[in-house]
Amino acid sequence: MNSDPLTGDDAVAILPTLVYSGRESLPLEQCLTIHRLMVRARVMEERMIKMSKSGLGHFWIGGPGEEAFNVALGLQIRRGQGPRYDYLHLHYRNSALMLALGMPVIESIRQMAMTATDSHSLGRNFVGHFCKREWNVIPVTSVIEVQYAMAPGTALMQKRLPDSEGVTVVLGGEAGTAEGDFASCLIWSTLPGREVPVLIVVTNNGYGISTPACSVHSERHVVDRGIPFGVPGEVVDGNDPIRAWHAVERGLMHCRATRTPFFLEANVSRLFGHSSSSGALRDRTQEDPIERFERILLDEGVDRGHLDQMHEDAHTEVEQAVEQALNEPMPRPEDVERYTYAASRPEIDAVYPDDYTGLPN
Amino acid sequence: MNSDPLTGDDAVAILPTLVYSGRESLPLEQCLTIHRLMVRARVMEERMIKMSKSGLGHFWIGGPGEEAFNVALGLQIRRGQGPRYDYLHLHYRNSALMLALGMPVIESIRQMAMTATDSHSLGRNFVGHFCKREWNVIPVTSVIEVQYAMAPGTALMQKRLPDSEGVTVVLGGEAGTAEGDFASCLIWSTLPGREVPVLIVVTNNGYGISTPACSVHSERHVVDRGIPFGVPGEVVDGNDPIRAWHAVERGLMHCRATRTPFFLEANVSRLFGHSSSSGALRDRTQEDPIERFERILLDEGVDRGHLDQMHEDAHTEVEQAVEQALNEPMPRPEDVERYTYAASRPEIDAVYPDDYTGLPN
Amino acid sequence: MATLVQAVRLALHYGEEHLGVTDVFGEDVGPPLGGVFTATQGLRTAWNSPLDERGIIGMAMGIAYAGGRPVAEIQFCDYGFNVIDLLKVAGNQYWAGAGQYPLPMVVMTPSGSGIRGSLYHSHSFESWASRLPGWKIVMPSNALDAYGLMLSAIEDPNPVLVLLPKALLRVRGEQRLPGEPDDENELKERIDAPVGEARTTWQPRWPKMEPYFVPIGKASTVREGDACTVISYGRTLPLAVQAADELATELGNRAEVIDLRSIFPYDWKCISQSVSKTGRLLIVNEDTEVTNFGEHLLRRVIEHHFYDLLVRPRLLAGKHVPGIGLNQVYEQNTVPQLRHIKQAMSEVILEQA
Amino acid sequence: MATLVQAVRLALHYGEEHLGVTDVFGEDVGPPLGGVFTATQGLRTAWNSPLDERGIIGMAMGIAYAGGRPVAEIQFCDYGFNVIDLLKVAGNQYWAGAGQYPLPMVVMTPSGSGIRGSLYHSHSFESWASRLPGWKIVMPSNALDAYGLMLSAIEDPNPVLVLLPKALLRVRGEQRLPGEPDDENELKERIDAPVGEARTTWQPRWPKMEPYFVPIGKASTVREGDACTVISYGRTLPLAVQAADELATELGNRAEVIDLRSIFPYDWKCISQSVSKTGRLLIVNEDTEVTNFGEHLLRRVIEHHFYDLLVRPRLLAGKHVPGIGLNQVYEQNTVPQLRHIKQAMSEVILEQA
Ligand SMILES: Cc1ncc(C[n+]2csc(CCOP(=O)(O)OP(=O)(O)O)c2C)c(N)n1
Ligand SMILES: Cc1ncc(C[n+]2csc(CCOP(=O)(O)OP(=O)(O)O)c2C)c(N)n1
Ligand SMILES: [Mg+2]
Ligand SMILES: [Mg+2]
Repeated sequence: MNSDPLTGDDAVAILPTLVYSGRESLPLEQCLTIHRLMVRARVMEERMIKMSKSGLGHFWIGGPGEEAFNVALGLQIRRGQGPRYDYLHLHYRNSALMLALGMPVIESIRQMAMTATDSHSLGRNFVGHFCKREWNVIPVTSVIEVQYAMAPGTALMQKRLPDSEGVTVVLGGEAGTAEGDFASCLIWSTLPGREVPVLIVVTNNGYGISTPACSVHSERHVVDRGIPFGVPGEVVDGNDPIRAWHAVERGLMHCRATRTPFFLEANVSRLFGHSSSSGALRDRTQEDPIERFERILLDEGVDRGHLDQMHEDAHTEVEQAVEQALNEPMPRPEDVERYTYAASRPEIDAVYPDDYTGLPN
Repeated sequence: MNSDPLTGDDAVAILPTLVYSGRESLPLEQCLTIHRLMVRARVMEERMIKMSKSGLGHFWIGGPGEEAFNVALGLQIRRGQGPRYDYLHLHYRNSALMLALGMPVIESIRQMAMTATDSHSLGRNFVGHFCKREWNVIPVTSVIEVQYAMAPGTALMQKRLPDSEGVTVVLGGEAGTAEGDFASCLIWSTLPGREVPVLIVVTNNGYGISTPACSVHSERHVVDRGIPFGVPGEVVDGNDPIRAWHAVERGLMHCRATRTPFFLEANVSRLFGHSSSSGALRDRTQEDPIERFERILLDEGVDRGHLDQMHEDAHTEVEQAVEQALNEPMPRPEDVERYTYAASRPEIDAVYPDDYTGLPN
Repeated sequence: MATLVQAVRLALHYGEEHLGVTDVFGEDVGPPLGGVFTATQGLRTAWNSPLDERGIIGMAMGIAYAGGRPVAEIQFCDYGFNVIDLLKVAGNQYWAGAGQYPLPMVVMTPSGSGIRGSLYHSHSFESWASRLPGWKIVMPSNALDAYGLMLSAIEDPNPVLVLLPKALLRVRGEQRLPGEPDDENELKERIDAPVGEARTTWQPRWPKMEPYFVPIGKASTVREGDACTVISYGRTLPLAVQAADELATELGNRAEVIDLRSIFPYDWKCISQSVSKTGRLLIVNEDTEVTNFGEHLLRRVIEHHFYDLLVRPRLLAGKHVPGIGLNQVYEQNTVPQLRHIKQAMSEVILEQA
Repeated sequence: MATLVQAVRLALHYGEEHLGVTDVFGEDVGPPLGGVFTATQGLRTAWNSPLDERGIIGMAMGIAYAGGRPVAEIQFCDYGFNVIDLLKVAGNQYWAGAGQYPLPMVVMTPSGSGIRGSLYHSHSFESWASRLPGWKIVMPSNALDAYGLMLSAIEDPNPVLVLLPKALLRVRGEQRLPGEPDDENELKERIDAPVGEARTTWQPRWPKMEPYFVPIGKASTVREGDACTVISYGRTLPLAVQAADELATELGNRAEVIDLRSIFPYDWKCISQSVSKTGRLLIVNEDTEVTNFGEHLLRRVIEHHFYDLLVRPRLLAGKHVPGIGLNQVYEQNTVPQLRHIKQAMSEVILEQA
């Protein structure tokens, strides 16, 4: 019996085999870790969809369908605070990545429930809009693509550190690449002699809300956008955690070692449509990366019972988290102005040396 | 004796030869037309630089060094009003193009002198900021790159016209391509099944004000930016009017015939620095396209005297224009609010059915 | 009766058929969705754009230059802030070119709070928009006005921005649009796209709409009174009306409530006459309170009616904070709600002159 | 004495050496030019960016997130309008993340008219900027304030926007900056880059500057008086002072002139006390007059001092037109000039209470 490398929990008996996808493989133990994280993410998201429908939240958006890629990426992030660690400029479909980093489920649920204990935003932001400074997670904004304009900045600071392998990872959808900020990211990451270590990720789910990607993209692959700037890239089946793992590894390695950018495009699914605004109904035409991965694991001899147990455990964990979160305090009226300004000093700011206190008086 | 095909003026005896640049050539007659236009543009710009220095204007910016390319382009434009004719989204270095279209010198001088007779802007805009609706010349703005966001729009209307060969031409410098609008132009010009006939031109003079292009561009050629979008392109020596002519011809032909975009990058000179703000001093390190062309023409047997005559004629023409413009009326205080709103109707706008008349009252 | 968003759709349809509209476009504006609020379902000229607001405004300008009549949508006004420069340019092209190029383009965008939109779907836009010379800006608060102002926006040869109050989009009007069928279910059946499979083959069966223009720059006095003047528009307008009605019952004092409808140009005559009559003024909107369009109106009133005012005039607006949080405690305490409006109104009415 | 732009440069140098500034960057900010107004010549950390304002602001945010202290320049505020969304985001990140990420970044940009800048080099920015909650915004009108406000901007852990009046950049201060050499030629020789060839090898010889902080939110009363209160900043401030001085001589009435210096937060105490004393108010700026920051100040004054005002308070601002034309007849008749300010001031002073 080994224990889960991430959580220390006891896990199933480990079969000392490699699981293959084409020529690439991962140890089964690792596959089970990945699977467990994918399932936890899924169960959590599905529960949050339910919350949005039962009035325990106003809006849902998230990452069901992107678990394979997000877990593969999350597990390879060097987590910590400051430029020696990796920076994460996420968008709103990265809950599985956050769980892979080690975020407890309840952190997401709290944001969904808009509690005062929501550490990401004090009940202010939509679910999936993470912010976690101790892990270099930059606040997610709903404004599409602005994260791509910021990413070269954190990467520049990382590049300047001697002997550092910290890199910046920026993620967004394929439709968003039409915004100028995406081009800015390519330009600012490749200034001659001042290239910076950014892993530029585009998760391509084939849609921007209702608009099919094929109707607005003339590029064969979005990753071709890197060609003029000499940014190497790769398109990966993001629904396959084994291939995703290695593509991410190559991309991160490139950035860590060469201190220059790499572009990764991951084809992923969108299992519940765009968001609760479009109904958050299960879309059966989309491939489910968990079902697919489970078929592979079953083929490798993993017990159906083990897989089912993961789902059950996740449900239990998520239900407990929901129950707990719903009993936590809510933000109060006086929170409206809180955290508008970071504390300065009276010699520097005579009006707001501490926080915002309403119009000057 | 032939006469100048553009102006109808008598010209020198025409030697029935072709002038070659590498494998490409143009009839000598046409070369002399081009030369004359280049010279007129240069003399006009130099005179306007002088005006800016002697206080007869506040600011100068313009196109000395870009005459070869601009004339080659201007002479191939289908001039007129409305989508059957070509649309021109210019920047501020296209005076030679405007002269090639047939603009009288005095129109530029008037803008430099900020007279009320300045038809482009009523003495409002900087020199070189042309606007001429009867020739589809969209108002030039100093705001870099916005013209690239607008160009697909005029081209879309052209594409919809049956049996039309009208195309849209958009121009700007290489530094400006870092703005997102440049990427937008590529994206919106190539929407699958909705490609539009835009000739996307970048005149690469190697600088954005003081910043060397090589310090901020990782692309080998700016024209490579078209690759991901499948936009065919070409880099041309824009200081060679013969090569420029044919490159423009290929580009325009492509757009006219296929109703899809083409990308042309022209390497050009910047003979007087960025603008009068940087002194407008002659930069002797830069190749002068007129001197170069004159060497070729002399080699072909053209009379030095003829070339000199062109300069002399241009000086005379420009001096007369300056003299006239300076005697023309200036805008008046009541012009401040004029042309804020186009005339509507009282049933549609109860406050400003005609033009702006100050705050509502 | 048609909802506000149905009225917009009917106006766009009328615009396509009779006023020369050539393109209705923006993110998710075309089939299958027809706009995130359904404003553009079934329209003949509607198409989906790339996710690029700068491209959208640029494209609209280009279309307008070349003789088209575009109506472009910014999906939420919250996403229009990366294109203020192009909006400024669109507003100045007629002026810059000394009257050569009018730019007949319409931009429509949902504005304001009230849909639990959190930080990035709760912005107001009218104060920003009012700083764009060369633009006309309207903001209807009911279906009929939305229909009439949209038609005027399309007809006007200048750039016109139509701000649609997010919170009121699904509110039914109280007056029939000219041409609207009597039965609202019939309307729905004819022009609302069905959900699911049926949508792919669906075609709208448009009622025969008639022209109806609400002039830009014309306010509407929705309650007459002499106890005070209340100026509002958008989401806060119906709340102001409700507050006025409640106070009329409770205090017996009738406030005059003006639906401004046009942000620029605004109906100065209407404001001026009402303030002259009442001597008391309350301006209500939900945009942030520093450099707020209501402050402009207040300044104009001070300029012309300082000595006519019986008591201190007031502005009730949104707080100057970085955003509106999702938990409703934020929205309730950030932008004016019924209770705030009623409170402010009764203070203005009751203050001793 | 140092010019305003030299003071900015000296402050940035002090910031690099003592306050942890890691990057001074923007279009043409690095060698050889050192900024189109020379504000960044010779600075150790100055570098040239691509021509992309969105990239500039994004980069500054990224640097600040990762522990750097960036000072980014937008070459002219006229070119900041395509990045309002990112400025908004920068202003809300601390709030959005519930206090996790302070964003210590400075953006500086020349603002206002007065350099014959035509349509796109004459914009004012303070009214726009004042609508960005989470930002602090300052606008010095002389060299010493520029030095002291720039140092405060760098020290403050929040995003701070430094608006530099275009028209005053080359104006010499009347007070010595702490550390500035006595002889202005010496200063020039030490810190102004030579023209031509010499520039390529030139190194500045920085004087040993000393710290000096002008607190953000602190106005400066530059003329005391009780005939009226005049609030201004930037280009119009020295004109207001001159007008006040001339009127003091001509009429014998002394206006109190307040240089606001900080747009947000502003020094309400100073304004309030002065208005309480004088009962007369004139606000002067050159931004366009619809939804103008001066209208906000006027609203605050109305809110707190309506019954203290002896005569109608006034705002003198720029006209609501699409641009400022190049021919000086436009500028002279679009934004307040000395004669307009003097006229308005004498009206406020002389109006019968
Ligand atoms: C600047 C901006 N414009 C528009 C929107 C509205 N919007 C939210 S998500 C979305 C589609 C995004 O598609 P994509 O980038 O492919 O990401 P996906 O949701 O498919 O993962 C749009 C248009 C926005 N949030 N921000
Ligand atoms: C949006 C914007 N940012 C900055 C400027 C200031 N500016 C004017 S010209 C220029 C350089 C342009 O370089 P390039 O695009 O190569 O054109 P060139 O002048 O070399 O022909 C800059 C930065 C501007 N006009 N617009
Ligand atoms: Mg997508
Ligand atoms: Mg250039």
